[in-house]
Amino acid sequence: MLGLFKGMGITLKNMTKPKVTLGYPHEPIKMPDRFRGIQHFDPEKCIVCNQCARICPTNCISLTGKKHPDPNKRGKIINTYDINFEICILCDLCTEVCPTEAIIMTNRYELATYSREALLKDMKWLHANDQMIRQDNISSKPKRGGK
Amino acid sequence: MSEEKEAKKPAAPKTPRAAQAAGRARPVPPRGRAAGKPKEEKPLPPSPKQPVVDGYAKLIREKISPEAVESAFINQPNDHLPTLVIKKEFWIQVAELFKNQSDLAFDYMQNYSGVDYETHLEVVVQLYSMARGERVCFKIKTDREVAKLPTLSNLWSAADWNEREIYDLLGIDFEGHPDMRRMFLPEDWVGHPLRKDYVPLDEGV
Amino acid sequence: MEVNFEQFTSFEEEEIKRNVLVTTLEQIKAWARTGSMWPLTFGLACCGIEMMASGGSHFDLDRFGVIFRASPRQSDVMIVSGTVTKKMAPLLRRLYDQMPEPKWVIAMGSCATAGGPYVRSYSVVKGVDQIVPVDVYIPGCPPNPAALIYGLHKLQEKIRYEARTGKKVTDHE
Amino acid sequence: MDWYIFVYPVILLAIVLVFVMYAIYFERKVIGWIQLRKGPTETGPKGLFQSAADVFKLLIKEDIIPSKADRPLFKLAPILAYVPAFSVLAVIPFTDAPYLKFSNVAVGLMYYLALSSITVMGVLLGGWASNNKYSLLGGMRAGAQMISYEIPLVLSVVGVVMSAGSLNLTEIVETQIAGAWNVFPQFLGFVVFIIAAIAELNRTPFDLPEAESELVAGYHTEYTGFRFAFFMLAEYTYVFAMASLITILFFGGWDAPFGLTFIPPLVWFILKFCCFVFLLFWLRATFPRLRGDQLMEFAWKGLLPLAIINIFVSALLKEVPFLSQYF
Amino acid sequence: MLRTEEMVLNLGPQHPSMHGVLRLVVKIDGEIIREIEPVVGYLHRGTEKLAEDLNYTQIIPYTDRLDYLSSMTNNYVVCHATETLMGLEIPEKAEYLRVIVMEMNRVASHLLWLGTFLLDVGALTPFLYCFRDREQILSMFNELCGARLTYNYMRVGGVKWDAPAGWLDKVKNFADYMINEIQNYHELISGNEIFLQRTKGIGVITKEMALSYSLSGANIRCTGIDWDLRKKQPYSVYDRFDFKVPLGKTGDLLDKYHCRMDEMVEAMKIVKQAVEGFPEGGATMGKVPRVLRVPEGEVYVGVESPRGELGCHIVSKGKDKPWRIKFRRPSFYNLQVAKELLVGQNIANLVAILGSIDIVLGEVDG
Repeated sequence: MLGLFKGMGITLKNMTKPKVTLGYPHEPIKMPDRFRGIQHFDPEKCIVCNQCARICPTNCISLTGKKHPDPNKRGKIINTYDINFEICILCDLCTEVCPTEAIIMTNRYELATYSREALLKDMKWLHANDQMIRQDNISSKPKRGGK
Repeated sequence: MSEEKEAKKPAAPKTPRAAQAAGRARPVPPRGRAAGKPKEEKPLPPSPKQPVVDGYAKLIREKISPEAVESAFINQPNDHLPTLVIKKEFWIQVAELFKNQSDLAFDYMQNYSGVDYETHLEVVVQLYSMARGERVCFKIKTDREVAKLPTLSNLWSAADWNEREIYDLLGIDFEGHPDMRRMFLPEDWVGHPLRKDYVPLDEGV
Repeated sequence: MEVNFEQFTSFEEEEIKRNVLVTTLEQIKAWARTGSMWPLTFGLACCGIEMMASGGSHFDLDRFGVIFRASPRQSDVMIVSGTVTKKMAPLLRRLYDQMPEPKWVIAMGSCATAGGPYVRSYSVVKGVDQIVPVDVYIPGCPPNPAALIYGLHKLQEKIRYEARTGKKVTDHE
Repeated sequence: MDWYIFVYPVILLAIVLVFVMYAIYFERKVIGWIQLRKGPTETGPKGLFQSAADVFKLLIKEDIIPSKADRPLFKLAPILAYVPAFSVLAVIPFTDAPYLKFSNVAVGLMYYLALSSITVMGVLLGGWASNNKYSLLGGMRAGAQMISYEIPLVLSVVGVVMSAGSLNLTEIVETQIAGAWNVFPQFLGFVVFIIAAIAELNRTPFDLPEAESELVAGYHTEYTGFRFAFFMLAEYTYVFAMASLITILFFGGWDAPFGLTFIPPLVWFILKFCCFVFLLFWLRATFPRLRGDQLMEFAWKGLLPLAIINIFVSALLKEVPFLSQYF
Repeated sequence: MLRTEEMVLNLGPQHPSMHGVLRLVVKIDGEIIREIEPVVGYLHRGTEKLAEDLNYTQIIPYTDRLDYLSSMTNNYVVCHATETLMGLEIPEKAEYLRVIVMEMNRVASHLLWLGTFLLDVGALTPFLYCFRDREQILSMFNELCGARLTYNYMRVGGVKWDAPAGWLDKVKNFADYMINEIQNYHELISGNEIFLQRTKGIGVITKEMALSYSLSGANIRCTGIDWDLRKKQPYSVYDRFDFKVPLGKTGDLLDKYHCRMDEMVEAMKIVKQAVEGFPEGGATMGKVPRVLRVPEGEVYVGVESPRGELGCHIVSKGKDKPWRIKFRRPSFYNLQVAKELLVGQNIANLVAILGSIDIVLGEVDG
């Protein structure tokens, strides 16, 4: 019988302890910097190297480039850039391989929608998603020749 | 780089991996096959486990049949794993021998997997002996069209579901298995997904 | 993104004013339904674990009146939390059919939404909306508990909106 | 025939309904606090309308009767579970004031025990009529459990009855006011009674009939909407009745201890009553569930002998001149 | 004699204590189980087939989802197998980080097991307490790699992120807190007579059974067989730490419970040692080619996941994608024994025994 009462003592003691519940819908949860939320995309930085689309395990990124409008400059600029959040698993590999940090994770995770179509996000939307961008994207995988 | 490490840990072996190998008192094979250059380099020195695998092969040839062993070698990168390729006609006898003979006593099945090599199917079995702390790997080949192998489920109960899994995904029929049904997929599934030429019936869904 | 509440015409507005009594009743019903959404305990995979975590002390779904019911007969919301395989699909449908009206479905995680990482797999259903009508999609793999709570709020919003206007919710950018 | 004979039951029903709603609310709150979370907070201020929303939602939910179910019995079961749970309240005296006693039956305790055991019929019928295997198992478990625990329950109150010399609940309270609360001289009886009462209520650690991890939802697996609500109502009404009974039998009913008579008797009653209800919540938050065979063993090999010993001890004590003043 | 009729009961795939989508077809007589047939595959997602079309980096996110309660160990096993085949050198710092996260993940996994197991035997509250503590581990992982459950943290040749500032102190504090907290669990649960009655002498696994069914993890250690790959086939830097392998004697549920509880303490001790010996400088990634081409060959490595021996068998043909990758999934092996354990028990025991095996359906079904 002693064990039973001991357990009851523990539960009673915990009843008066401060509660750990977060006030989520009323106060936002602060996610750590490295949190893998919905990506932010910066078309200015993109060099259309296609690495993100290639590394994506689910092929949820599709992009097209076009010739640089300035004929003096070489290379391409981005034309369309879509992420399909239906199948994106936020694995962070695209931001890891991106050599220019054109695609980068944000801390945003609230993306519930009423339809599947609404989960297909285009370049404009991704660019506008510019809050709470990850500050320190220096992962250990060397970029541009490594550190 | 290496100097730094030496300075910091004079007594400790250079790298964790080396430490691991040294911990088991085995000479370190030249692992540093410079990463990024997957070319073949000079042949590896003979493994310390070579006598073990030779002994196994000899034993099988003597006890069961001279033709039973197709080849016997050491899988060096994989921690010097003795590997024997057995002909499927003799496989069940070999398995019984390795399980029951008291100085072998491979009583624990570590892994049981099937591989499709496009030319043939292969079953890979890793066994472990609790008493002796030894590992051994067997490979048995079978035909792709008429894929049949004897069951191991009487020897190791663990083989039961594994064989069903292999049957389900690779289509190898294990003769003598008490309950040869599909493991994961529904009974009316067509094809064996892990075969290289598998085409799903209803891709769109 | 947000629900467009201003989308109805003046005619519809009049209609609503005429039916104000009915609407009020509908709104009270919606209040009860949103205040007590009992999901079916239906953890399929990884998302199921996050669903359990949202029931845990830190996120505490009980705050919103959400308690998990084991029996489909007593639940209002089906949170499809995880990968739905082709073997599972008929059972999922049956469970949905066993739930009493009105009922809602939340597709939690990208697996339930569209197959997610297993979109190319031979045995996975590419989107649970092929089996049951889905009301809210929550992307993420798995969505963290906060995202699930956000999704539940979305659903509550939808129920309230539909009760108020009698119209179906559609997404507008 | 006075007019209030008809009005009071309605008022009592309202009280019981409010109690049930807030018992469920506080159960969720208390268990939440024990589990370091907040419990319902969003529906209404502090979540106070949580149960109201739950009940209203259940009422407007679709009513499904499984096609394979036995329809008349399926419909009858919740009613059969609820009616006895409510009608036992008729004999419970809440205070000494005459307007809070509905009927002063001479064999009140007998009436209570006899009627309350009908509830199991409702549970059993519900489990059987659903034509669901979980329900059936749940119903069977409920039947076995409630009938087994009925026996120690009845035997454990024999001591109380002997000391009061009456089956009338008001008189039982009055003898306690005159002497000591039964919980002290009848401690053994009290322990047996409280364990058996928890088992009768199907509460943790005896919640086998609705063991969620084993039988999904037990006997009410197939019940939807308001029929399910009825089962819940029956369960909590029974909690109400059992808490009242324990207060009356063992804690002196509305008796004020330590001469604190400035607090009205009804408040005392409610306080004692709440303690027992809290105990139920507390146990639910702490204990694992017993197994079926252990449960039966416990009833027949543990509680029953104890209850019988209690009768003998009570009888002996009643004859001892020095102690008999308390009896 | 009363004539009784056997009844076929379908437990699952949607059942609160089937730990996901396991289905048991049970033939019962009253409540006694006469025959039992587990049906799995409701979560078979074809990871192994998918992985044949993915390169080695892309496989890692998929391993997260195999055994979603110990993703770190899953990450590790595929990295470890690839590294073994390639003969890569891993920086010391990465190895230490790997050990820390794997052991923390072990605790998180065991906590979830503890919670659900007690839920199975009917206790509500420990589940919530376990989740409270688990939440702390998850939030630390969230800080480290940005996800709570599917970490995708390890890479072939190292780990993705170095520990953020102050993280290691947090880990150490947590380890101290957890060792203390486990005492509280013991007080709440271990002495509880009802719990003892439900577990003592129930679901006994014998040594023969354990070997024959290739059980691993606490399921084999509860019988007294000392089989822990961290000791028997040391990988990573486990040989540098001092820890014990808790063993049981009788093989019943109580022994299994104590094995896992003690394992949590040992895991926390390893974490503490690793934090203390954490190398100061150095990279977290070794020298890895840009495109991972694994030399032709075959490898099988096993590591000790919270559930037992998690193995990875890779057949490589020298491409950047594996020819065949097979996971030896401990839950799959462990679940087989259920068939033998459960016959003759009643339903309440079934739930408890099944809970004690600690299966994860994502892993069983692959």
